[in-house]
Amino acid sequence: MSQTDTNKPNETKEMELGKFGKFLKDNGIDSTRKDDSINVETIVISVKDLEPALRLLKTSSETKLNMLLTISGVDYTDRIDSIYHLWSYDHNDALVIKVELPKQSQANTDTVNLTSIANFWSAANWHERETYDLVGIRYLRHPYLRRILNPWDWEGHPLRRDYKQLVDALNDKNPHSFR
Amino acid sequence: MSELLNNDLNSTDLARENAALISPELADTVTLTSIDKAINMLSQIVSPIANLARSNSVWPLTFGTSCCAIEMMCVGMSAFDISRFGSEVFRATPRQADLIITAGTITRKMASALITLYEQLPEPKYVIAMGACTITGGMFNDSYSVVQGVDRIIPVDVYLPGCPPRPEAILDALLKLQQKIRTENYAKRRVQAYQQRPVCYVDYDCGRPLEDLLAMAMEDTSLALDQK
Amino acid sequence: MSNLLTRAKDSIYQVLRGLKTVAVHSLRIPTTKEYPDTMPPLPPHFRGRLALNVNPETNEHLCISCRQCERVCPDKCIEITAHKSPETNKLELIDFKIDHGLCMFCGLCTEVCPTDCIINTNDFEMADYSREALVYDIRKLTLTQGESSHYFAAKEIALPKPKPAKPVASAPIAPSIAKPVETKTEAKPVETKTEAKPAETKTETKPAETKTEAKPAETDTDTKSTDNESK
Amino acid sequence: MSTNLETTNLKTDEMIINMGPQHPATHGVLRLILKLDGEIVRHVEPVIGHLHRAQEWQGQNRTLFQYQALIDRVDYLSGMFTSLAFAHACEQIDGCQIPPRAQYLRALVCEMNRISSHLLWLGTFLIDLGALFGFPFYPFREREKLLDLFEEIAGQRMMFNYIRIGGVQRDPKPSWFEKVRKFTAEFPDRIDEYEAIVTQNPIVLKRTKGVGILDKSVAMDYGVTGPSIRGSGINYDLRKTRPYGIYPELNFEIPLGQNQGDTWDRYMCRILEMRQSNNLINQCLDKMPEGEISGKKQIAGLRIKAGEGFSAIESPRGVLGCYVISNGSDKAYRIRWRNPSFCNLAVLPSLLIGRPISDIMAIFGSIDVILPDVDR
Amino acid sequence: MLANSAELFKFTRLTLIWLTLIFGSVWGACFIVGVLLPTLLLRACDNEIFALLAQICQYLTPLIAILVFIPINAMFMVLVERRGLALFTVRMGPNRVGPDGLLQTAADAVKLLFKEDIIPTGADAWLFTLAPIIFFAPSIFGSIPLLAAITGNNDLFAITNLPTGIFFIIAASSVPVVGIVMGGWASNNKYSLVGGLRSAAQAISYEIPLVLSLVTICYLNQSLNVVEIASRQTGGFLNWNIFGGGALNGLDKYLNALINGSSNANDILQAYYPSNQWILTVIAIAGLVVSTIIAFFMYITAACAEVNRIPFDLPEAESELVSGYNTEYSGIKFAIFFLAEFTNLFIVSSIATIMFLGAGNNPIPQFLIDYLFKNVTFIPQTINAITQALSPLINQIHLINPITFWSVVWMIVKTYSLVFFAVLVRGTLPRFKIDQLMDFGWKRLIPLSLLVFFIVIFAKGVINTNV
Repeated sequence: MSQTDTNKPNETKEMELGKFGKFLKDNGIDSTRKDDSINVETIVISVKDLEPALRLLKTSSETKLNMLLTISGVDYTDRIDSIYHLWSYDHNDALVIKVELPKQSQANTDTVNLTSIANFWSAANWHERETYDLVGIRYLRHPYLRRILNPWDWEGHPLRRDYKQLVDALNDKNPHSFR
Repeated sequence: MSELLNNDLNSTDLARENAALISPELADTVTLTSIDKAINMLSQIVSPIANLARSNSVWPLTFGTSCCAIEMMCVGMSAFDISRFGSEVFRATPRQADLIITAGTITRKMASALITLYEQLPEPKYVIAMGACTITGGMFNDSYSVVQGVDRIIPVDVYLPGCPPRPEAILDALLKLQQKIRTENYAKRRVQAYQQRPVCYVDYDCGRPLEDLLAMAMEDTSLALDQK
Repeated sequence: MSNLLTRAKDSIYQVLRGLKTVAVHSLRIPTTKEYPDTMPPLPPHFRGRLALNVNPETNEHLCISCRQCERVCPDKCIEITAHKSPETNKLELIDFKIDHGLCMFCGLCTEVCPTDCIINTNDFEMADYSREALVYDIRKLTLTQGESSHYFAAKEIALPKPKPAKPVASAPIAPSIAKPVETKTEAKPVETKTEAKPAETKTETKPAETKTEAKPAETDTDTKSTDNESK
Repeated sequence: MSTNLETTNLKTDEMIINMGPQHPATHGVLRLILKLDGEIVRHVEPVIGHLHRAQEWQGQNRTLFQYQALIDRVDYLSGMFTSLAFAHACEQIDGCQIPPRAQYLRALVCEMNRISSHLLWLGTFLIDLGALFGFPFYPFREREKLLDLFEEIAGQRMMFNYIRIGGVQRDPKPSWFEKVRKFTAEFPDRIDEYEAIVTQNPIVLKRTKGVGILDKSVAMDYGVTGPSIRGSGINYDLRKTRPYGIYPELNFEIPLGQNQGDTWDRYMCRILEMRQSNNLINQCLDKMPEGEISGKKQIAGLRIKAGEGFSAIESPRGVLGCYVISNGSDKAYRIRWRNPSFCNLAVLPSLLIGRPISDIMAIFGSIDVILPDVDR
Repeated sequence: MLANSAELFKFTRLTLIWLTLIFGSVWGACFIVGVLLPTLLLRACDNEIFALLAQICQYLTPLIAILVFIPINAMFMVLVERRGLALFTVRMGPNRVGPDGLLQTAADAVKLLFKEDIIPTGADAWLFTLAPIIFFAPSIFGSIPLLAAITGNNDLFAITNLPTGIFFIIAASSVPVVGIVMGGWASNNKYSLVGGLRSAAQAISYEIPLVLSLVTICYLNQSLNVVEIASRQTGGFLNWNIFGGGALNGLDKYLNALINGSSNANDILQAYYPSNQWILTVIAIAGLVVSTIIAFFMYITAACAEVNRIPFDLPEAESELVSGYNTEYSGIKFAIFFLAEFTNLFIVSSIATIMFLGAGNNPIPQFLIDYLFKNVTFIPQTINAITQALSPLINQIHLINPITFWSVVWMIVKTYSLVFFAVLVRGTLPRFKIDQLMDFGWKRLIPLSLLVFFIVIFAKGVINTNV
């Protein structure tokens, strides 16, 4: 099923830094605010800043963003975003961190690399494996980066926009059906 | 009930009946010996008794993957009570079961496990494809990871549509299966089972049919040989 | 030692309490509904087997071949074959197929149907020995007049206005074999699935020309009224 | 007792056992690769994905209207909650108003669904503990009553497709509310009955007390939510901490584990939660306003504005989140689920190491994992 | 209260029909082999060879009885379990095959015969086949000594009256575990192996309390002979071994005398419980009664563990080890395992009945009958009249004499009550963990059984000296 022609969501314009963005800036990590999500502070940070930023946000007593809800990978045809939803067990603030990873080539097999945070945040372990499996972001220094949902030797990353579905005896057109 | 029992006895003549016992290809060429006839007679006498017993004690395997498994559980519970038909003996091990109710989506990763289970069941074995997912893939009929119908990998006796089917519908399917069991020839069934194995093996590690992998490997080797 | 004794006493008491609770249950009436003997009391909105209504008063087939259900179906399990009648310039239903092996009984088709033709009946006994038997054609799908009036009453749907007497294509038509085969090739829902997904079809042209006129394009909101106006 | 087994210096050959994907205790299709020393688990690797049905992928290829009908399958025991999470996310993006009656109906059916989900958990938990034929039938009996109610309101027993973007699908009749009241009136007695059999049973106590202790810090590190973490004593329930819907208007308590967060605590949490939910149902019934039931027309071409929305709700298993990226068409650009079971299951290996085989079932049962929720 | 009377009635009817079926067929077999055949042989020709043959026929009767009894009884017990569990879980249970589901388990048995018999790859074929036989055989020869006690030492079964009967039964009951371990090992399956090993550990640890509780009773009765132990418990429940094994004998006699208005009531009491040492006597009696009751429940617990019933069904723990030691067994071999399991349950229940619950003796004490029917004389008279009228017929066929009949009836009632209790337990309790099981066996049951044994020794001494 071709997905390349689907419209990408609109890019939103940059805004002033919020509470967590300022906190990161105080600690020497640059970020830009992009409120794509409704009512939630969303920042974009660079690849190299990701690990220190998350480590800081998790452990610092000011932020206490100690709940990693999910890591999602989104394929925007030209780049892939790794999105971290951070909540807290202690307070009601939320933060969305995005890392934009440009794709090198349009081929299905191209790799996108990012640093793993599974070493200091156990919750990230399976989420990173899943994102690797489905979207194809390769998390470097992950303790056990293996496909988690699809079979271990699966080819391709299904949630890429250019993914070509495997057609064989298990899912070709049903011979019995009228379809 | 007696009508059901007599059904297959009257419908087929002796020669064809016996032919199935011998071999389908040689059916016309073989002349029946008295021993064959005796065996046939015996099978016809035994068959109704065996069928009556077998149809009334269909023990399902506890095989369930998703939503349908919950309804399969419910059908054993008080409100529907599959035990009235003698089928509440859900066996955990395939060796002691007669029936697989493929309750829930079968994915490519799960397919090899299902095939193993099917092959571990002792003959005579039956399969009820329960729910849209296992009949055709249902709502996941274009998912990359779902087997579009279990009849692509194992033979299916009764199809039970629904998503998930009501527990009563499972009882309905069970009754239809019992009817099927009653009308078949036990001896013939056993012989046939060994003759035809329409099982499509699936590789666990990459989720593709083994035939394809074999063909690819053959292609590779022939290519390599050609290059030499 | 005394601790041990009290614990032992407690344990025995609790076990006996559990045994008593279970034993008392044997005096209660079984909650089992004996299914093949008594049918379960299903609510009118139960989503069972799909079926096509006829007008309970005039026995006209209610389907107007608008293909809304075909498009909204997430599984693409509905196939409608219709052709444009040369005299009346209206669509005539030739065949209506539903693959119940594919259907997920979500009820979306019944929600979008402008004439309340396609409905979920309370029937769930669809198990069959072969895959082909689960594909129901128009003859198997169409309800009788009595059944239709039953479902119209149970689901509290307003009775449809009778069609003007002109169209001959009332009631289940005996499907001629030659026609469906021809129309099938050009009106396959599989093709619409791959080429024109509903997301883009907003602005694009519809794939099959024959269909376009029948579609009350994007005015799903008030289809019933538009439908009635068009007649 | 079990600690004796752990600390013993007697070592034997390690044996690798492959448990699952078809195993009566793995609730479906979880596969555990166990390394056993006698009966003690030394290493465990969960293999999931045997039920990966590509729900997120389906989300990109179905229209929102179609996808609504599909998402009950994400977590089939609590279909109302998956629908609710998805509807919340879409409503957040779209900004449409939900009528109060729809809000109350949502809360009502969700709490009913929570009870039915917990009841099924209770039955399967006892099956895991080995009471195969007696007790597990009782929770299912009550669950049937709930499912009959659901069937009447939504049309099916498990795949409801009831909560829609902007509201709910159907307005129930007054007689339905009466039936719900009848259920809530007798349900507390039924819970008492369960408790008489299970709660203080010495064998259950022996098998659950002190087994599978989930440490607070470990739980937080893994992002565990739901009754599993409340059993450990962390008061984290989205209905209180980040209230959604009409929960601020309702009066209820969050039951917490009394001990150190073992299997028994998690069991007790769920039992108490059922009582609270029963209470909540009654409150919803009392406060049920009249009016519209949907703020958005349910049409085939249903579409929402462009934007991103993340919403999370408290499902029976924990925080169920849905992240929707919309580009303004009638399909979502990307849908991402945050499933409680997926996160809770990740903590399983750390609980199992050093325990005997029999504890696997007790611990695995107590964190209440639904495999489609893990694999999607 | 009895809202479910319809189902209970059906259940009772089913039970009665099955019991008639079982004991009718067993009686028929016994009559043919033990009475008819010898009579015919002797009539045919009156020489020594035929006399010998007739003798052999009579000697074979117990074996025939057991071989007929075991399969039918196992079928019935499975049905009782399934129907019983259905009762406890507010549903119907098997009720479609035959009237009231009478033939459900028969259908299961026939089906299992027709299933494919698989020997898995890599399995040790010989051991794999041998295991079910070894598991099943002890239940045949182990139950033989029980027959004499069950039938009230009928002439035909007198041959099974072993002087060391209980010893033989205990020896036989420890053999099946070899079959389980063998099957578990031979299956080439890790679950089976774990199940087999668990079973071995369990059997060894629960053998000891089981034997000790039986030894207690043997000591109380000063006998290893089951018939003698049974015959010592005549005359109402106060004489049962579960209530002190004769400690309450005096009370029984005293009450008897009191009701009948005989003058020597106090003398009897004095003779049994002399008033000069009454504190010691009361303590001894209390100790005896309490410890025998404890011994009974210990026996039940240990027996449950021996026959792998819930809550001790670890060897086949369905939710842990798939199906434990019989994971790889199918068809007829599995049927044998199934059969033996239920037969074992029946055997341990009947041992409990014989050793603790007064065997085939009437549980209603004589004084109670006297008290109740003091003024109503016609009921006992009618019973006596009927018995006397039938006695020539009964004596003619040599098999059913009143003693045997009533003995068997009471045995059935008591044994199947215990079986039904086991079903109730199965419906309620979850399973132990293996370490807790060991713990419970070694740290609780064995010390307790030793304690009970010593209490019985001392208390028995006290009472003995005083009578």
